Amino acid sequence: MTATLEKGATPARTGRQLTYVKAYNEALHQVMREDEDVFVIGEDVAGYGGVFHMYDGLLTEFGPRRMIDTPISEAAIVGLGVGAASRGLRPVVDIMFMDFLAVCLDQVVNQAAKMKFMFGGDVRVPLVITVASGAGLGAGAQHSQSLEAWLAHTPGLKVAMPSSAYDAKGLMVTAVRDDNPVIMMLNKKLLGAKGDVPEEIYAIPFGQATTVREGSDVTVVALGRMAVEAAAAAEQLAGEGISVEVIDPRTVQPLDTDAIVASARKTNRVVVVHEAVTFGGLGGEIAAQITDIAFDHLDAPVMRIGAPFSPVPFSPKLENAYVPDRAAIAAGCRRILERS
Amino acid sequence: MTATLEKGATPARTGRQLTYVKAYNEALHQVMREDEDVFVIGEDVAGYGGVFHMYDGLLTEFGPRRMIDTPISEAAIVGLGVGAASRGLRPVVDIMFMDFLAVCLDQVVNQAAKMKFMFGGDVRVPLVITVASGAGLGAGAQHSQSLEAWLAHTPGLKVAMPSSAYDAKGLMVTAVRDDNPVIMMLNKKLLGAKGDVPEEIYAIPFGQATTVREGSDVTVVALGRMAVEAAAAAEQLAGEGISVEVIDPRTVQPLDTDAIVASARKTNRVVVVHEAVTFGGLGGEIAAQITDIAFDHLDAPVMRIGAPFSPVPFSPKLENAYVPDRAAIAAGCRRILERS
Amino acid sequence: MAKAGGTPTLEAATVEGLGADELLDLHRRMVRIRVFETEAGTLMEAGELPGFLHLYVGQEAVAAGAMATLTDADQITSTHRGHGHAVAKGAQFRPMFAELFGRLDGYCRGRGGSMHINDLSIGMLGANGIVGAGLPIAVGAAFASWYRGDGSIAMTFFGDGASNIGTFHEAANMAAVLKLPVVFVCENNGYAEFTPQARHMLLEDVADRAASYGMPSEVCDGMDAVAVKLAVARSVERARAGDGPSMVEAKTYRYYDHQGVKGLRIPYRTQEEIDAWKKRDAIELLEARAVADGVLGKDVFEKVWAQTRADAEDAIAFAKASPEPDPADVLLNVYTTEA
Amino acid sequence: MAKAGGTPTLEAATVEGLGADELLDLHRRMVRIRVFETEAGTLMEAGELPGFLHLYVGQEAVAAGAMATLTDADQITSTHRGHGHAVAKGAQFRPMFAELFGRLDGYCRGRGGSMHINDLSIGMLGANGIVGAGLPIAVGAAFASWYRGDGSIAMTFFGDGASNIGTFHEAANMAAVLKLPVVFVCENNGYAEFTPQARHMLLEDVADRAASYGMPSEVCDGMDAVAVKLAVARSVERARAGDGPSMVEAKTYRYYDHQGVKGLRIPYRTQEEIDAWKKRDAIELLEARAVADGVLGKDVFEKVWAQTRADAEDAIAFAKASPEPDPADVLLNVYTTEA
Ligand SMILES: Cc1ncc(C[n+]2csc(CCOP(=O)(O)OP(=O)(O)O)c2C)c(N)n1
Ligand SMILES: Cc1ncc(C[n+]2csc(CCOP(=O)(O)OP(=O)(O)O)c2C)c(N)n1
Ligand SMILES: [Mg+2]
Ligand SMILES: [Mg+2]
Repeated sequence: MTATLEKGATPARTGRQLTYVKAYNEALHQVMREDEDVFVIGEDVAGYGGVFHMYDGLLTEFGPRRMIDTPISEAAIVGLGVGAASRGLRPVVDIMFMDFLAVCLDQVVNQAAKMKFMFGGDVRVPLVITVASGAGLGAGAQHSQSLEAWLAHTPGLKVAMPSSAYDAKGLMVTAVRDDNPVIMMLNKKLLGAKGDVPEEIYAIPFGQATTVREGSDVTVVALGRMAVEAAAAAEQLAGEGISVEVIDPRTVQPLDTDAIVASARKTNRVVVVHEAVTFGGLGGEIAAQITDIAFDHLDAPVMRIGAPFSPVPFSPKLENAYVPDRAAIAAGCRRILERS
Repeated sequence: MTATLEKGATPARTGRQLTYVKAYNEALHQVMREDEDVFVIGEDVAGYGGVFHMYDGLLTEFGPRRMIDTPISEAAIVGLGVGAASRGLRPVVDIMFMDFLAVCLDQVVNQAAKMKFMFGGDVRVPLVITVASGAGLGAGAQHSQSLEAWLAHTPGLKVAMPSSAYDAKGLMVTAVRDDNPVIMMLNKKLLGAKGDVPEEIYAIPFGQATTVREGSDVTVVALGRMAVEAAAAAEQLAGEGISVEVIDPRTVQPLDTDAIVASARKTNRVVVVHEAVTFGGLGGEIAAQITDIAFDHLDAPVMRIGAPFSPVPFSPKLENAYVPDRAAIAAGCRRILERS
Repeated sequence: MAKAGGTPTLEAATVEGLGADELLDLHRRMVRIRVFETEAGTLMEAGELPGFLHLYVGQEAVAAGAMATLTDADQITSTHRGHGHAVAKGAQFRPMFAELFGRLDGYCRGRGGSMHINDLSIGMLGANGIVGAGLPIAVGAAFASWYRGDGSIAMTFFGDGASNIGTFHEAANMAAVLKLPVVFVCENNGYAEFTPQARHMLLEDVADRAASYGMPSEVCDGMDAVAVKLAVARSVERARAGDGPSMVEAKTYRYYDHQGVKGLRIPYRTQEEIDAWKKRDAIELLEARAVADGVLGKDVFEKVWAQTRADAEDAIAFAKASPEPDPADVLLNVYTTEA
Repeated sequence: MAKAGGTPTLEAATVEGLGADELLDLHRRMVRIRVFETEAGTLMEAGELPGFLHLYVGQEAVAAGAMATLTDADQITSTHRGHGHAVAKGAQFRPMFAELFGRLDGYCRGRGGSMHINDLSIGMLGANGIVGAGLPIAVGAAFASWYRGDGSIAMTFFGDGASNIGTFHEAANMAAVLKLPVVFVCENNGYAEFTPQARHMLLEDVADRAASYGMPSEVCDGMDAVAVKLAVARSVERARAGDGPSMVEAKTYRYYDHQGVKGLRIPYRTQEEIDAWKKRDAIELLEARAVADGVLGKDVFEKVWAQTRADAEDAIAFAKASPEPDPADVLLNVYTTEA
């Protein structure tokens, strides 16, 4: 019934199409069926099904004991999750927009993340915190951020960034079964994107990158939705005779350094791309790791593509220019090839 | 009366010795004298003078209108600062331990940092948030963090990390006069460290690194207290015939990329060191910038030295091993020289 | 008193104690909100506006009544549902609509959008996308008033749902302890998004929470602009007199969905409930009462409507013609660069 | 009733309704705290302990009385001043002292220190270095009790100062709305660090804040372990009966400084005030009353003291002999690796 993908295994695609949000939702249906200790809590997750439809149908199947609406109290919501998890339940806490983590970050980074370590090991905190991240919807500076860099910098947390419906399901299954606090970052612009999603329950191991596309001239390491853009850029560049390998780390904590470095060694040129602002983003971490390990293989410095150093602007015109896209990635690939 | 140091200027040392915390305190005395709009607010800052003595004597001189004790309400304290700053006052908000930013981060990153941008420019937020950062005092996982990476990744904020009494004063003067929100990170282990501090008021410009020591074999870019450790390591390595240049960026946002890259071009080898955990720390950012700009000058990949990927441990034995020190920096320098 | 989220049982609006000028002022503020919001809703439905839109229609009496007690020197902070506050405080239609379209002539030069409209020249310290975040900022604005002793005060608006978040508690206590001139105005529309009040708190009156801070409070009819103005005026007076903060709760209702115009999914409210509240529409109530009492004539009100509609039409045309911001300028205003 | 931070005016301790066993149990818990903390203070003064130390001496009646109503299945969350809660809940001296020294046999294997002592086997979910952070975690523990229907409950301790932070408000409201079996115990010692209560809130009783959540509450004499036990027991009963959360405020006093033993700086409290509270020392009160009432003899108490001192001596020796953690193991327990 339950498949956990082995490292490097190619997951079975069945042709069954589901949206990203439905895939996440199906994962929850399935893990809640298999484990009575899983429950979902957050603002408007039960009666309304979540503002992004993430929780549709769950109240009907699992009832109000396992699907809980709360007051607007993010710190207490996460704190409740921490307390319940420390007692062996497996809470899925919904914090709606990723930006709202700022009102409850203490419970995430000082409590959930550190509890096991500070306690000397005698506790498990199997907590999933789901947030909707990313720009591109005209939601403005306080509803559009990609803050994975804060979380991946926090020992004790794991951070998943699915870029496809397939991954949204498989990573969510793993997240819920994991005995550590996991931040599940769903990209708002991908919610309606359809993809191949097997009906059976399956788990995608954390720390296992996926090669979205093989190539030989340049590697693009792309986080979250940027994997989709990178794949499109690769497609376009193929027409120009440039062969691009696209690597999606799937989780940024843990990070599959091996897979990234292996690709770097193969292509000798790497572009790292994420939605977050470049300065202080994980592009720096990934670039530094690659450079440290594969310095002699690099024909050019690792290139980083991210957002410029400003809050996310509202105007669609500005926002479109702000968020990296396939054109920016393709341009980056061309540039790095010229440079080396 | 007021000196603002020009880029590259060597500040006049007078031989007057002051501790780091007294230097910070003196800056406040002086800026509060010069500007009636400056006030200080936080928990136990007035009557008690701050748990680290940062505010000693200010209540006596400036009275309870300008020195305000508050309830334990960090979000409201920062929020009050944002509101007062948006009306033209110049609040200095004390948040005690840097770790506590997690309980009020929304006001810092979603309000103070973004307000000007979101508002279309029509506001200034001249707010200083002072925090005590760093490990080494057995204060445990929730009272020892160095979280500059979160803040430097947030457009709209500036982040200062003084490593000496001289800088504590000069950077604080600049922080208070700056029309943007500034995070002033005082290192707890340096509070009692004495250094040369001129009596007159002086301002150290943000984004201007200082060369703590000149050298030719390897550059160490060291943040905050690590500059002190790096200088000690350099001293030791000099005895071994290794010439180390130590660069202290002083502010990590803005970052003096020019100075760092210039040194990298000169020595061809760079070690970046900070107290924060390596993964996702600013070491990645700095390494990526150097590599991007000075790739062809590097004889070895930029080496990063930071804390291992765990919360700060309590036991002094573990904590000492956890925080990078002069020995680790010296070892790193030797290693990078061997490698290249 | 109206039960939030339930059937309104309030008496008819009063016009007592207010002169014709004051009534007309309240009316004008309400109509401007209603027209602005209705037009914005129409534009959104037509797919012309990017982003989110939290409309204020139904709650006009609160913003109008409250803002009628303030001057431009007084500061307000607002919420995600901020258009009503901005309009009532005196914001102009042109830059407001331009901002909704994300244009250069918008209040935020297209950078902010609906949730960040602000106008410092009239003391509007901004809408806010983070629930509860405006409360401590208003306390800070009040601190500046106190610090300067300039006689101005601050006012902060927040919903029933926002009264459950930590910043509400911290801001209220801080203001009380420091005795700052700030008025906390709770707009209780009975819902936090799709969750009815009874499921997010156990008290009927948010105002009762003021007791935790030793703060005076009162509840008023949020469909009656006169009642709101009178209640808020008492709090404003206390603030101006140096007697510290107060809380006013206005029982009100939003006609449209939490976001946008029409709810697309589960009916979390009954049509019956909506209709019952609409029967006590704030604008209609005020008009009917003023006419019945012979204070103002129908024609005066008609003129307000006509003028406001014309203003909106003009402003929408202006907004549509306003240029888009230039992507080359994306780093503009991240920092204040020179003093 | 005692005025926090002021002169205590409480009546003498009562022993009514409690049998000799129960009194002895309270006494033993209090003495264990007193001895543990006094020894810890001595060690700190001697420079033998790293880090911070927030001592519980003076407040023993609260932890003892409250914990006497719980079983090991019940969960508590604590604060920066957590030793008293741990000891009263049944934590052992050896791993506690070992933790203060940062040794491998400590409750946190030397990783946590004073502010993170925990013992899940007895339902002690940890001290906490972040003011207010334990409150929602206790609500989560209570949620687990409710979810499982196992009859257990949760209890959270917090100070007067902590009642001003957002998580207090959010946790209390959440517990009330979800009707969870949790008891909120406020230890009002009149100060938040060096700030007296009157300067951090305007109410005299923190317990009055429970009204904001529709939560029952009561105030009790925090120098009287019997009074605390009886008051907390009423709340515990409500929680176990499925009647939701309650709040109990105990008026108490800390004898030592906020951190460490002796305040080094400004005298934020008068010697007079300290002396007045010490006259109503919880342990002395209980002993005197029990002896006067003929319930227990002096010799019984003496034995407790002697035994406890011996335990502490043993534990300190054990702790000093415990190995230091190995720096090679620094990454241990950052994550749970295998199921
Ligand atoms: C911190 C935070 N949590 C959640 C949200 C999402 N959200 C936006 S409005 C809203 C409901 C607010 O309810 P209320 O305060 O009653 O205001 P109303 O919408 O009724 O005007 C929620 C939950 C948010 N913007 N910020
Ligand atoms: C969020 C946060 N803010 C501030 C502090 C610093 N601090 C530690 S204890 C304390 C005072 C707590 O007062 P109270 O809740 O009354 O507990 P008491 O110390 O009196 O037992 C403060 C301000 C902290 N640890 N966490
Ligand atoms: Mg509402
Ligand atoms: Mg206290």
